[in-house]
Amino acid sequence: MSAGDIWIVGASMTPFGRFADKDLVDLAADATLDALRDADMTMANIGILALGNVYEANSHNGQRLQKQIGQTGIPVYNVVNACATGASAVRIAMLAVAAGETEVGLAVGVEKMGKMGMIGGAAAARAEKKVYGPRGRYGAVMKSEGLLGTGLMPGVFAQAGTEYALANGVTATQFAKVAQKNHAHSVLNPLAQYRKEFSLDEIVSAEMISYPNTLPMCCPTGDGAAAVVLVSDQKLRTLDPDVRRRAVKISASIMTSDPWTESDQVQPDVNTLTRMAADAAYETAGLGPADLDIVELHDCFATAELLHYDNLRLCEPGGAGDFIDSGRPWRDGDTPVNVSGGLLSKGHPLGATGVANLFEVVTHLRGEAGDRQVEGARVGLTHVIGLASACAVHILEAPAR
Amino acid sequence: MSAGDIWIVGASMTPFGRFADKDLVDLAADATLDALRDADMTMANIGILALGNVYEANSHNGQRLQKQIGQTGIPVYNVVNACATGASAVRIAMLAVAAGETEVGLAVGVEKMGKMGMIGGAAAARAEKKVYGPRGRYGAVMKSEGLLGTGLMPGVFAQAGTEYALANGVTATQFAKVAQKNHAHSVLNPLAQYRKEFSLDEIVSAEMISYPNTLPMCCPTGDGAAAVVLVSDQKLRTLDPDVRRRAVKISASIMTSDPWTESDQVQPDVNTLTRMAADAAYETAGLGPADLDIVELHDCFATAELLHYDNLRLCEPGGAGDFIDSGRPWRDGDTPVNVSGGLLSKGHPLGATGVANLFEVVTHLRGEAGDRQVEGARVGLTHVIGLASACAVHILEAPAR
Amino acid sequence: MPRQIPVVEYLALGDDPHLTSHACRSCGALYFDRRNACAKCFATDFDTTHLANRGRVRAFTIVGRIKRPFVSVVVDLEGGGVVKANLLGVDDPDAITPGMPVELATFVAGTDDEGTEAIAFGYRPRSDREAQPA
Amino acid sequence: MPRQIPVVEYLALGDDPHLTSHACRSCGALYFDRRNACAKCFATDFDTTHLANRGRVRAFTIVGRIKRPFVSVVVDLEGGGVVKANLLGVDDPDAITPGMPVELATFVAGTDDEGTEAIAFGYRPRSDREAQPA
Ligand SMILES: [Zn+2]
Ligand SMILES: [Zn+2]
Repeated sequence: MSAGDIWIVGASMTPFGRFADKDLVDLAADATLDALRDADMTMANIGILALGNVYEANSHNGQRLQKQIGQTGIPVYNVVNACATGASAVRIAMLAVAAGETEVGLAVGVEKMGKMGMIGGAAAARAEKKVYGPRGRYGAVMKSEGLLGTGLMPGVFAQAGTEYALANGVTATQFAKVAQKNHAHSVLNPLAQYRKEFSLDEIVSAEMISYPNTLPMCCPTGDGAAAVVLVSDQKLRTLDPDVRRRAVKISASIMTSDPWTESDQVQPDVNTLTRMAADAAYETAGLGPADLDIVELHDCFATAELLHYDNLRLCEPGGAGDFIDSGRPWRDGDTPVNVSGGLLSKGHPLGATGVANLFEVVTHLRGEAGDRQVEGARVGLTHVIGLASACAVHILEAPAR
Repeated sequence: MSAGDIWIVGASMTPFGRFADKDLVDLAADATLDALRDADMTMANIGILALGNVYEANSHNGQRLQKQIGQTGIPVYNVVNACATGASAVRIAMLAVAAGETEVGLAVGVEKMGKMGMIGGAAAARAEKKVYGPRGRYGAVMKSEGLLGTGLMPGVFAQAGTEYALANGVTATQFAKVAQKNHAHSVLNPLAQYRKEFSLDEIVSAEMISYPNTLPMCCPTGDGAAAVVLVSDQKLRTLDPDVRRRAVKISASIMTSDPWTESDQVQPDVNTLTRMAADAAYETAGLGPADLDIVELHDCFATAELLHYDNLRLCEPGGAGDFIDSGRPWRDGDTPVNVSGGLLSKGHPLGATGVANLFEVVTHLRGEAGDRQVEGARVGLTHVIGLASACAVHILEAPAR
Repeated sequence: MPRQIPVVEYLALGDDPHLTSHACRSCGALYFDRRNACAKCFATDFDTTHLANRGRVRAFTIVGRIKRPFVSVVVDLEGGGVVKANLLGVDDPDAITPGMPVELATFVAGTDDEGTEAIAFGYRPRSDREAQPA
Repeated sequence: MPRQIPVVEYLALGDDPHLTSHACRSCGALYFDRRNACAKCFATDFDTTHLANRGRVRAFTIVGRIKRPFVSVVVDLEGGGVVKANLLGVDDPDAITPGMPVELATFVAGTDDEGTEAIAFGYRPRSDREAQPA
């Protein structure tokens, strides 16, 4: 990255949920206009727009958004990287600022999923073949889901969880405690899709989706958008003191993909790329896990969050089960994780997620998180991972006060 | 952009056409492996991958490609920007190099369209409504195509052409001459989808698709991929003399979107953003239209090419009709345009197009274009435009010899 | 008379069929669609404006390769506004001249299962005195 | 006996059903799918390798919310290779222990309209002496 730091001066997210009366552009426009207001800017100030969206990736939503809120001729990039889509949009806006192409970048993540059921939980319907014949890269004669194990998201993250559990002695109840925590956290977040507490017993005994994850241990689908406005050091100095005072520094922004491992050829490896990204982010920021006051990590399933305690070095190696037992990742613990309610309860409109977690941490670092505020938060980390694989880790710091 | 220049040290494209026995990843892998060979590199050298694809934009083709040719953990961005998708991938790889995140970037564009018929030429089938009710942002009760004019690509570019024709007195025959030229050029290009010459009479009297464009005045759909390897100044200095000797400098790389105009609210304005991009590119490169030895511009329809003579300042204002009559854009003219055969005859696999035009110009600037070589070419320009709107213009220069 | 409904909300029916538009209160930019903001000046307040029925052809095409070819035109309206629609009663491209004067006309585009007629609009050439190219 | 076809090309049928894999000639990395190159070392030449039928469970899940829940496992094969398949004959998660030894088994997954049987594979627990966790 070039000389100066890059700062977030505007951040916003819509409530997450199901909004039948809003189209994708309405959601994106709501978040964007609010982020611009937050930055005390208009579209006239913006030099690049990066828009992340998964399900309608080739509908050119960046340009659709411009047509509704401001056509100024700037470069627009539509980007998609599974559940890391929003974070990828942020990184592209950052790259343009770091490359000196502009001093002000806008990144927007949006998803309009409606009620699609479980994320990645349903295979596409296919016409039944009458005569077997090999197809595709595996020469498959029929669909492999359910026949040669499972490759759907709930199964992938469940198996990633049991791999860790078999190696480190984690119990199904310990996984359930993750969901208990995040649902409890969400009660304080007015932007969350669900705001309902569950007892550990309710979670353990709920419908089994993919062992060990029961229904409240799986994130819902939903609609939502989030946006951030980024500026260079140089630009920051020219802004109003009220904007500067609330600016949050991006101390590290790292993206990785899945490096070759023996097992990732049959089951995505969600650990290695997260570890690579986290380690690089800590090194770039000159900070370590002990410095974090707040963490928003990618709890698409309860098993995933537990793994990432270890991948992000929040706990001792192999000690993620003990970590959740200790209460340390609760809002009043020493390493609050997913105070927003996380994907499990705040919701997971795919394209929005990697921008919304920046909004959450920014809001705490500004001391503006209301009832859910982590008091005195100065350093925060965000993490997302999408399959097939992209991982992004950001470390943010509050400005000197 | 940061201090140093950025260079293309590897470039490749697959033949364009219809390849039933290759999947999307095969095409991308073919182009990428060949571009890496051309740069005397492997995936181990690459610090960022940007992949452009339109029709399967949310299939995470960048990561699918990595899984087939090299998983090294680097950041991957999947990008989509209609017909400017490939160029957008190139720009993202450039941004990462310019931002100093890596010294070597890889951009790949790929499309597997098969025989889809005319690009954008068919409306999606819908269930017939039994009871009229307003829907969407225009409160439409039925589909507007054919009822309130046409919004499909052939119609959009036809109307853009007649707007110019009505204002400047261009004839249907002059538009047809563009197609005559590009089909004639393609005969010399072994990578072109079609390599058949047409007489002007054959073109004018062919089936009318959207007046004034007849069938040979419209680009076909097809499959194909292209890839480029980019390096920083600093990296270039460390490379083998044989690689350095063939390196091509990116003297300008500009992307724009559609700024507000009164008419673009009902009919995409393909002119304004092209003019903005071209003017900015000339200024950045310190070069003008008279310096260009070769131009590859976005001739999705014959009418489009004629407009862009004017938009790219290749002719006098309003003089695009005279320009094609003069023979100047022919391969042996003073401003050869679409020597490759252009989209009209070389083909237009959407995601590949904006990378393939760089390959074409690079190949001429290296003096390696074989039968179709523009002798002594030193400076070239590439142009793509996608709707809804993104335009990219690159100016490339041969290294000093 | 059967119930009638316009094919798009920006077509006003009644005794004097005409197009309406959202006009930005700040800069006057015109839009036919539901808006989040003004794409020209970023303001968010709009008035509803009555557009003129007369205008001049800015661009056209004749769409072929379909059962019933049609002429599509982009029309610059008198007093402001640009609209796209079909050109009615013309099928020869050579009959379309620069700045050709046209006037709005409505027609029944279809009838639904409850007997409601969908009313569409297009433009017809006009040949009165004012219609000479400027 | 009806004609049989494996459900995937990397399952070899016959007297000794087993899995095969493409092994990179340069680095030995194993792949079940048709390859463009080696994702580990970028080489492009591959041999076909016969994989072991025995292995140990690395990971599992039980997929619910469907008509017939099934157990999916990731298995580390003896001598190298990792594969995903169903675990057969087990439905209690508590019965799955770290490094649980398993062995390949084949079964008929379906029959097409020409009577051809599609043969799939899965893994069954094994309990012989060698099977004690290492
Ligand atoms: Zn306005
Ligand atoms: Zn290898």
